[in-house]
Amino acid sequence: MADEAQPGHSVRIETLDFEGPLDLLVYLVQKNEVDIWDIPIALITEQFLAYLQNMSAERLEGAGEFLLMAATLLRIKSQMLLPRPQLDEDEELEDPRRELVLKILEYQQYREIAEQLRERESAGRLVFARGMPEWDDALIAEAGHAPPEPGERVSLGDLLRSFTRLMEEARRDRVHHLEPLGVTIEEKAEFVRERLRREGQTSFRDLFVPGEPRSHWIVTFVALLEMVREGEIRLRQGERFGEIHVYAAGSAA
Amino acid sequence: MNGSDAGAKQVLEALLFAADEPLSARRLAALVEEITPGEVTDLVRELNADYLREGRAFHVQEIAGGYRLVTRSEFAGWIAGLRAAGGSPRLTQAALETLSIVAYKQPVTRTELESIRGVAVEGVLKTLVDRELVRIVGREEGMGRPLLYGTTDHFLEYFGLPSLDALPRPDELEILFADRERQVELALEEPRAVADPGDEE
Amino acid sequence: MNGSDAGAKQVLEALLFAADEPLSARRLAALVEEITPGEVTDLVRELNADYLREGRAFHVQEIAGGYRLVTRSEFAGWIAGLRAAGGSPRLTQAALETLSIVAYKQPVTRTELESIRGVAVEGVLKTLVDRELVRIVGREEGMGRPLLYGTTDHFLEYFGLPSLDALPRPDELEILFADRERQVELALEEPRAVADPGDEE
Repeated sequence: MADEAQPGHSVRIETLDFEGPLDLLVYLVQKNEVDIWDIPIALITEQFLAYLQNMSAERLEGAGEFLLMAATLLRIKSQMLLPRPQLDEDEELEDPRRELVLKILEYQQYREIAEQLRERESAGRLVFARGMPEWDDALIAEAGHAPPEPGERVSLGDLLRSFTRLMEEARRDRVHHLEPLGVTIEEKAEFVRERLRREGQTSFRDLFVPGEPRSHWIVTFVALLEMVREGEIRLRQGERFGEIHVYAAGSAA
Repeated sequence: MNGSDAGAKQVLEALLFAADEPLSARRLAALVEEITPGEVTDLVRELNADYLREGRAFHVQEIAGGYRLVTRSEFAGWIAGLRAAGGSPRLTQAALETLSIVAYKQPVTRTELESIRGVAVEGVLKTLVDRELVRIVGREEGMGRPLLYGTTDHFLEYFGLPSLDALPRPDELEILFADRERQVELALEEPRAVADPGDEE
Repeated sequence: MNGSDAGAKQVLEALLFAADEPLSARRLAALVEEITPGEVTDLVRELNADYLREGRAFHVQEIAGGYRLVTRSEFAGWIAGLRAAGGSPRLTQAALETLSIVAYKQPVTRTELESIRGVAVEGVLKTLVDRELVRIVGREEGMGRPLLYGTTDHFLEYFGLPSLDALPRPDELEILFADRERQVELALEEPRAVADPGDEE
């Protein structure tokens, strides 16, 4: 992938960090000062892709969401290029950009609220309530009442966390006694390569061998992430949460 | 004001002073005894007038459906020196955005939050539940019965809000929506079926 | 008293109000800045005279180690009411852990609880039953017919849950509370959507 920024309309945005693809789109719309109801989709798509190409490897974790949006932009762009069909008088042509625009606007609205909450958070940090006045307990006892029971104040979050921790401890104990890790990322990468050499492609799910320790699955997963980052393999998915397919980067998908 | 009124006001002050959470007018009325929640509200107003006149460094704040005593903001600098360790860290942008959606769309599922923000929110949701800004309020009817999330009283406290109605409104955008796309506004306000806890037992 | 003194007195009051431990005259002087410990002592005396004149429900108390603001003793009865009636609920860590297992594993025997926690739970269980968070729900079939424990309606109230059904399932818990390592594992089970933009150009 080229390190240089894209020429032409490209805006220099590679140093900025975005919360997600919608955050990036809002930025591009504002930066280019375009009408939200008439977004120049080709321009925005080009800049969006330029950002993706400059995205650092550490951010690969969230790249799936950006890639999904890139695919959406490209689809809209191609729909915009299609010749407009003849319509009856009472029929209205749906703008291919409409759904995306509504999404951007809705997101933008919540971002605006978030900003106002940020101001309130800052204001709230300037006032201080009184801490727990423990010294009143002696007075209360003097007045003939039992002082409150000591202990931590608990919430549902505390309860859930407590249970999760207990279960994790139980699980960790078992893992340590029965299952040494015994597999490396490189071994798992080779396993994936071997599968692709033999079958050309494979489903993501099939790479996780049933019955294998969970720890091996993690190693496989990390190996896959590495291979995507290195450009060695590509992942493709028909629909959201659908089956994911793995291809060797060089193969015709 | 007669002597008995003065007594109630003092008791009220003692309670607000000793409490470590906001107290509602109803709860204060029950604790003081022989006064109504309406009278509590009046007395709180009197207390604040007293504090202002006497130049006290604190006042009664209306927050999260109740009242609590807090210092005036101009003393923040000195108190920060006292509490060098600092309070809880500021929320991240991701947390604030997610929280905004929860606040307006509650009860809301994780999937809905992700569809509006366009990114996974599980980590952020964990932080928000950990910090008691968001809580589980039930499950949605239908497929998979996903958990529904809503805001807590601590959310109101944290942002200095007397109630959910006092949430800030993004005016400009609302006007935009009203002019151009009424559908979005409707989508924002769409009501939701919430499992009735009474049915479950 | 001049204007600058009034300012220092207010700052002093704000500090005493917000502190959660007694503050010495020396520490207060350092925090207020540009006044001496001796002046702090004078100002504290002034504050107490103000409080007395204005009929405030609290005053500055001098104890070993410094000064602190406390309510006057005549209000102790009302404050005890505040603590007793629905004051902040408190549970020990041991009680919390045991309760979390009861919630998830119910109906559960004492032996099971002890095998998970690795310690005797008899005392804790008694506390939980006393506090009406846990109740006996029956006896197990078979050998010795041990008692079975479950949660109560008060448990739901206490944690703000609409019903037992709203308690997150173990898989949902992992999303909310798993550590990093476990989250990678989760990602395996619910792969993120990844699309390849290259194809469509």
